[in-house]
Amino acid sequence: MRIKEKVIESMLALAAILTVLITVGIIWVLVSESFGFFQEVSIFRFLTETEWTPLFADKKFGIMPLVAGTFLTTLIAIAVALPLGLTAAIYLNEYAPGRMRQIVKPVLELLATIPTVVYGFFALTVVTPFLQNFIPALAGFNALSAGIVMGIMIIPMISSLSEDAISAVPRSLRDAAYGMGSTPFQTAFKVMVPAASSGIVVSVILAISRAVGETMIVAIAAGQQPRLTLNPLVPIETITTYIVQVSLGDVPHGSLEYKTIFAAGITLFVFTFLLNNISFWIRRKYQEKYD
Amino acid sequence: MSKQYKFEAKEVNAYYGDFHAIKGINLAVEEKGVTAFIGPSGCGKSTFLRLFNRMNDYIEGFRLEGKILLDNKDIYRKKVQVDELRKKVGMVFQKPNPFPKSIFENVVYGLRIQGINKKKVLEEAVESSLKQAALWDEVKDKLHKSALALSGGQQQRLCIARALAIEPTVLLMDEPASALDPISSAKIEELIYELKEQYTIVIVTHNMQQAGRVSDYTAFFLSGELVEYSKTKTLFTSPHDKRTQNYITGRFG
Amino acid sequence: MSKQYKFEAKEVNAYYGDFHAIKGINLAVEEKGVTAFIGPSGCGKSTFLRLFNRMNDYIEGFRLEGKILLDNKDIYRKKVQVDELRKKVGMVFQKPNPFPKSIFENVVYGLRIQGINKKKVLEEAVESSLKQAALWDEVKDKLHKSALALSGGQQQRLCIARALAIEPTVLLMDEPASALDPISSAKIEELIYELKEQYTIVIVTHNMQQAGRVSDYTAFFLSGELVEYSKTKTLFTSPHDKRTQNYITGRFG
Amino acid sequence: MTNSELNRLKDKIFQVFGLFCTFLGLVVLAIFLIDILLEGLGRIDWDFLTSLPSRKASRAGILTAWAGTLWILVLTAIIAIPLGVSAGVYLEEYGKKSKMANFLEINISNLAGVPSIIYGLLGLEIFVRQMHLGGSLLSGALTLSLLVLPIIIVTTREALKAIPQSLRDASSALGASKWQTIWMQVLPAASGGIMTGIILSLSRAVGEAAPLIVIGALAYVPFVPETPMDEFTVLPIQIFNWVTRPQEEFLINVAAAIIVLLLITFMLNGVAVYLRYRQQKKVKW
Amino acid sequence: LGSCGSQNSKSGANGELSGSVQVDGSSTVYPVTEAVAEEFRREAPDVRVTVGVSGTGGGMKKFSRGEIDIVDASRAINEAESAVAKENNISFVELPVAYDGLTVVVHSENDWVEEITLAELKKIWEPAAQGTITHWNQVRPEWPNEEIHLYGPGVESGTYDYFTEAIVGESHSSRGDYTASEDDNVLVQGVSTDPYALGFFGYAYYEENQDKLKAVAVDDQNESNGQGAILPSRETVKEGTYAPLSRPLFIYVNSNATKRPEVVEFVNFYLDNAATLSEEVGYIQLPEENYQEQKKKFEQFVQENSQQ
Ligand SMILES: Nc1ncnc2c1ncn2[C@@H]1O[C@H](COP(=O)(O)OP(=O)(O)OP(=O)(O)O)[C@@H](O)[C@H]1O
Ligand SMILES: Nc1ncnc2c1ncn2[C@@H]1O[C@H](COP(=O)(O)OP(=O)(O)OP(=O)(O)O)[C@@H](O)[C@H]1O
Ligand SMILES: [Mg+2]
Ligand SMILES: [Mg+2]
Ligand SMILES: O=P([O-])([O-])[O-]
Repeated sequence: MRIKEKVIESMLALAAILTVLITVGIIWVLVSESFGFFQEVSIFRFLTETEWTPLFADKKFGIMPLVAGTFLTTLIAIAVALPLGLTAAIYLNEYAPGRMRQIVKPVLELLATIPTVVYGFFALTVVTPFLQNFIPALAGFNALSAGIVMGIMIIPMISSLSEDAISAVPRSLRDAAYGMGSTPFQTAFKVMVPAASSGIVVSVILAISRAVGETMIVAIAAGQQPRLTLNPLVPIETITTYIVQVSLGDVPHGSLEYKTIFAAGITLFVFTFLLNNISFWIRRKYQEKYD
Repeated sequence: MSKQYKFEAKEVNAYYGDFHAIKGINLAVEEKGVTAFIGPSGCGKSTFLRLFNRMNDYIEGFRLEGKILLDNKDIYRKKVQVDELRKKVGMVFQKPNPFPKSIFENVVYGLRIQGINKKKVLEEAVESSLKQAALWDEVKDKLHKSALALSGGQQQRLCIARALAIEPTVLLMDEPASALDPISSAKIEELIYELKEQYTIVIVTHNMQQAGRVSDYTAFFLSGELVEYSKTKTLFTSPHDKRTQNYITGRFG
Repeated sequence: MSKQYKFEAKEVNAYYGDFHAIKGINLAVEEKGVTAFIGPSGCGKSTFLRLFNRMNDYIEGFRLEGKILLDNKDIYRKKVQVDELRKKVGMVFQKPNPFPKSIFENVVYGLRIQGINKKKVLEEAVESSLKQAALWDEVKDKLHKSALALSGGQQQRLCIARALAIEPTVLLMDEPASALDPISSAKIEELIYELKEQYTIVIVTHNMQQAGRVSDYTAFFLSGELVEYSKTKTLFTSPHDKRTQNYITGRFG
Repeated sequence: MTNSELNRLKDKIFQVFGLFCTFLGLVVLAIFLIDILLEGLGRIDWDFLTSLPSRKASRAGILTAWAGTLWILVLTAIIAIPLGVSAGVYLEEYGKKSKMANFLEINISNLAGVPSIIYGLLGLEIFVRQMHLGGSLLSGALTLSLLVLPIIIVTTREALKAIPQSLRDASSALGASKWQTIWMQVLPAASGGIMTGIILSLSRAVGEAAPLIVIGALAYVPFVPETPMDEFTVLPIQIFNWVTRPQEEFLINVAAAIIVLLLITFMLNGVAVYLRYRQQKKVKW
Repeated sequence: LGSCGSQNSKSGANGELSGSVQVDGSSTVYPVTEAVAEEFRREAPDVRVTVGVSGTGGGMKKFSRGEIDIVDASRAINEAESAVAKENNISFVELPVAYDGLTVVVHSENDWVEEITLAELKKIWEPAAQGTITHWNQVRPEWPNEEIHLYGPGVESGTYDYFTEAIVGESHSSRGDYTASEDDNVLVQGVSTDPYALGFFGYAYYEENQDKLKAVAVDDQNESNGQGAILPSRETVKEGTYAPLSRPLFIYVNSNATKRPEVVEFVNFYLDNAATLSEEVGYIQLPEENYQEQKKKFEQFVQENSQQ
C-alpha cells in the first residue's frame, strides 16, 4: 500500500520531470549541433555578415537576412494584430453587451485554431492577388501578405488576453472614471488600458513570440530568398522558412547543411525564449497587483 | 413643492433583471448639508444613491421607473449628457479607488478629460482641492509620487479631492469611511462636516453613530423601501416607525 | 490518568507557518457521548478537531507540538498509518460534500477503497448505514440516482451514513448543521442524539443552543486557547471563567 | 464644438471603429471560409476521400493524408495523454509550492512558447537520428506529443484547481490514500476539464505541418500506413504540397482538403467548447 | 526481353508481388517517376513505391549510402558520389529515361525580354553578380530600371549543377541571392506571380504552366546548331538545336536492390512506359530503340548481381 503510493507518486513525478528533459533536450540538440556549425563559422561572422548563402559555392553565413525577414513579417503581423486586437478587446470590454462578449470572444478565438497551412494558402492565393490590384510591383511571394495574414491569425491572442487583463482591473477604477464624468472612450484609454498595461504587454509579447516562430504561413507565402531588406513587397526568407526549405530537401545527417538549420534554430529559440521569459516575469510580477 | 430641493426622487422603482431593488420611493434632498441613507445590508441604499449620477446605467439588466430631478430637471431625460451630469454630481466610493497614477494626475484627471491641460490651471486646482480635502499638507512634497503609496485614509481623501477638483455641486458618498481605520474614519467625518457648507452631500453609511454625527437628514431603507425620512435628530430620538426603532436600537441588521 | 479516555490531547501547540493557532491545549475526551467545541470564529476549533484524524497533515506549513492519544496510543507516531486511523475516526464537514456519484456509491466508497467489492456486503452496509443515518426511507428507491440531487439536509445525512459505513468508533463533526435550514438542522441533531449511544462524537458548533442540546461535555476556546472544559450543563449554567460567561451570554463573538 | 461634445464625438467614433475592428477578423474569416467552400465543396466526394495521390489533380485524393492524420492523432493521444495528465496531477496534487514545482512551472510555461519547428528539430535529432525511427509515424507522433504536452499539463492543472478541497477532504477522511482520492474522486470530477485540454491539444496536433516536415514526413506516400513504423503524410502536409503547385486544379484540391481539415479541427474544438460549457453549467461546488 | 514482358503481366495478374521501392532525388525527373509509380500501382497494387524530392544531389547522397533503391537524376552521377557508393559496396546502373530542355522563364506579362544570350545569362548568374547585378537594365540597357528577381533550383538540384556548368562554366557555382527551392513548383509560383522575375527549371514545369509563364529564347551565338535565339520545344530539344540547355534525364538503380523482384519489375515497367509517360508529363522521349537498349543493359546488370 505504502509502496504502491510511493511508486505512483514517483511515476507522476517522472512525467513532470520529463518536461525538464524536453527543455534540456531542445537546448542540448540545438547547442550540440550548432556547435559543429560554429566551429566552422565564427559567431562574429554569423552575426555580422550581411548575406546568407551557406549552401552555395560562395558561402556567406550572415544570419541577419533571415532575422530581417523574421523581423519584417513579425512587425507587419503585429502592426495588424495590435490595433485590431486591442481595439476589439476594449470594445468587447467597454462597449459590447455582455451577451455579445460571451459569443464573440470564443468565435474570435477560432481564428487561432485554424491550421497555419490554411492561412498560408489564404495569403498566397487570396491576399496576394488582391493586394496586387493596388500594388502592381508586389511579388507573388512577399512579406506583406504573409505578415497581414499572420496578423489576423494572432488577433485572438491579443484580443483575448488583453480582454482578460482589462476585465481583471477592479470595478472600482472603472466606477471612479465614470464617476468623474469620463466617456467610455476616456475610461478605456485613460484608466483601464493603463491599469491593464502589464497584461496587455504580456499579450503582445506572446503574440510577437508566436509570430516569430510561425512557419507555414511564411514558408508558403513569403518566399525563400534570404535578403537583408525591410521592403515588404519582395520575396524574403524567415528563419523558420529556411529550416523548412532545407528540411524539404531531406538533409543528410552531419553535413554543413544539416548544421545550419540548427544554427538557425538556436537563433530562433533564443528570441522566443527571451520573449517568453519576459512575459512570464511580467505576469508574475503584476499578477497580484490588485489583490 | 413650493420649496426648492436639490434632488427629488418621484415614485422611483428600480430593477436588476427581475429583482425589484427599489420600491416606489419618493424622497427630496435639501440643498447644502448632509443627507444620510441607512439600512441593513442589501436594502438598496447603494442602488438608490447611484441613481443620482446614473452610475447604474451600464449595469446589464438594470431598469428604472419614475423620475429623478436635479435642480428640478429630470436627469433621465433623453438629451441629458451623462458625463455632464457626473461633473456636477461627484461621487466617492466605499473602497478608496485612486488611479494607479501620481497624486497630481489623480486630482487633475477630471480636468484633463475636459481638455484642460494648462499647467497653471492644473496646479491651482490641485492645491485648492487637496486643501479642501485636508490632504495638502501631507502630500504637497510628493505630488508626483504614485497615489497607491498613500495610506487608505489618505487615498480616500485623495478621491474626495479628485471629485472636488471638477467643482461639483453635489457629492455622493457610498460608505466612504467603512474600509478605513477609526482614525482615518474620523478624519473623513470631520472633512464631511466642513464640506457640507458648500456642497450637497448624500452619504450611505452602515455606522449609525456616524450618521448621527455627520448628517442633517437621515433616510432609513428596508428591503428596497423607504421606511422613514426626517431630520436626523428626530429619526434617532423619536422614530415614527417601529422598524426604524428596531434597527437603530440594534434589534436586527 | 486512572480513567480510560477515548482521546487525550497533551500540551498541544499547532502552527500555520508563523501563526500560532493552538496554544498549549490539554484536553481529554470521554468514550461514547458527545463533546462540543464552541468559541468565536477563528479561535481554532476546526484546527483542533482536525488534529484528531490528522486532516491537517497535508497543509503546507502546518506544524504540531505535543501528543494526541487515541485509545492511549499516540496517533502522530511514525508508524501510524493515516488511512487506518481515519477508518477508525470518521469525519463530517460543515458543508455537505457528497461525491458526484450515486447515493449507493457514496456510501460504499470507504469500503471499496479497502478493496471490499462483494455486492452482498456492500448492499448490507448501505442499508444499515443509511438506516443509522435516518435516511434509508427517504432514499431507498433511488439508491442509484446522483447524490447531488438530494437536499442539503439529506446530503449531510448521507455524509454521515458514508462515514458510518466503515464502522468507525469516533465521529468528528465540524459544524455539521450550520449550512442547513432549521428543519434539516433539527434532524441532524436528533441523529447525533441517537448515535451517541454507540459512538464517541466530537462536534464543533457555532450555535450555543445546539451545543447545549446535544452535548454532554463542552469545551470553550478563545484565540487558540482552551478557556474552559466541563460538563455542558455546568459550563452553560455556572461557567468558571469570566470570558466563557461573556461568550455564552452573547457579549461578544 | 465644446470639449464635451468633442469627447462624445470621439467616443461615438471609437465605438464604430471598435465594432469594425472586432468584426474585421471575423469577416475576413467568413470571406475566406466561403471562398474555400465555393471552391472546394464540389470537389469533395467519395473518390476524393478514398483515392491515393496522383499527378493528375482530378484523380488525386486524400486517403493517405487523412489516414496519416488519423494515425498521428491516435498515436499522439496514446503518448501525450498519460504523460501530460500525470505531470499535471503531480504538479497540482503533489508538488505544490516547492522550489522544484516553481521551476517546473516556469519551464512548462516556456515550453508552451517554443515554436513548433524547434520541436521538429528536436524530433529530427532524437527520434529520427539517435533512435533510428526514421520519418515514421512514430517519430511524428512522438514529436507532436512533446509539442502538445504543455497544453495538456496546463489544462489538467486548471481542471484540478477547480475541484474543491471539500471533495478531497471527504475522501481522505474516509481513509482513502492520496492516490485513491485522486484516482477515484478528483480525476473523475475533473475529467471534463481535462478532456477539454486533451481535445484542444489534439486539435493543435492535427493542424501542425512544420515539425513533421522537419522530421521528414513525405509528400508522396501512395499507400495507407499500416504500422507505426511506416512512412506517412498528413493533411496539412498534403495541403502544403498542393499549395505549392501552380496548377489551378490543384488549388481546388487544396480547398477541398482544407474543408476536410477544418472540419476535423472545428469538430474537435466544438467538442472542447461544448465540454467546457457543460462543465460550467454542471454542479456548483 | 520477351520473357521480361510475360513475367511482367504474369506477376501483375497474380498480384503476388509485394514489398517496397524507394525512389528519391531529382525534382525534374519526379513527374516522370511519379507517373510511372502511379501507373505501376495498377500492375502491382501491393508494392509500395515512395517517391521523394530531395534534388539530384540530395538523392545521390542517399543513394550512395544505400538508403534508397533508385535515384532520379537530372545530371549524371559525379565522381565524388560514385566514390562514396563504391565505399559502401554499391554498384549501380545508369538508365537514361527522357530528354529535357532546361527552360529560362519570365513572367507572362513581361514585354521586354524575348530572347537572351548565354553571355547575358552568365552575367546574371555568375557568383560575381551577387549584390551587383540587381536591375534589369544592368543586363541590357534597354530593359527597364527595375529590380530583377531571380528564381532557380536549390544547390542539391541537378538542374542547378547542369545550368551553372553550361552557363557559368563551372558546376555548382553561382550567386546565392536568389529564391532557391528544390521544389520546382515553388519556382513556377514565384515567377508566375512576379512581374520582374527571371527563373529556370525543367521543361515539363514550363509546359504544364504555359499560360502563366513566358519562355525566353536562348541564343548560344553558335550558328552551327540553329540560327539566333531558340525557344525550347519538343522539336528543338529533339533536334539538339536548343543548346546548350538540352540534357538527358536518368534513373540509377542500386545493385543490391535488384535482388528484390519488385524493384526489377518496377524498373522494367519504368522503361516500358517511360516513352509515353515522359511525353505526357512534358518531356521528350528518347528514340524507341534506346529504351530497348536500356532494358537489355538492365537485364544484364540484374543477372550480374544475382550471380554474386
Ligand atoms: N448588479 C447587480 N445585479 C443584480 N442585483 C444587484 C446588483 N447590485 C445589487 N444588487 C442587489 O440589489 C439589492 C440592493 O443592493 P445594494 O447594493 O443597493 O444594497 P446596499 O443597501 O447598498 O447594501 P450594502 O450595505 O451591503 O452595500 C441587493 O439585494 C443586491 O443583491
Ligand atoms: N490553512 C491555514 N493556513 C493558515 N492559517 C489558517 C489555516 N486554516 C486556519 N487558519 C487560521 O487559524 C486560525 C484558526 O482557524 P480555525 O479554522 O481553526 O478556526 P475556527 O474556530 O474553526 O473558526 P470558524 O468558526 O470560523 O470555523 C484562524 O485564525 C485561521 O485564520
Ligand atoms: Mg452598498
Ligand atoms: Mg471552523
Ligand atoms: O532535377 P533537380 O531537382 O535535381 O534539379
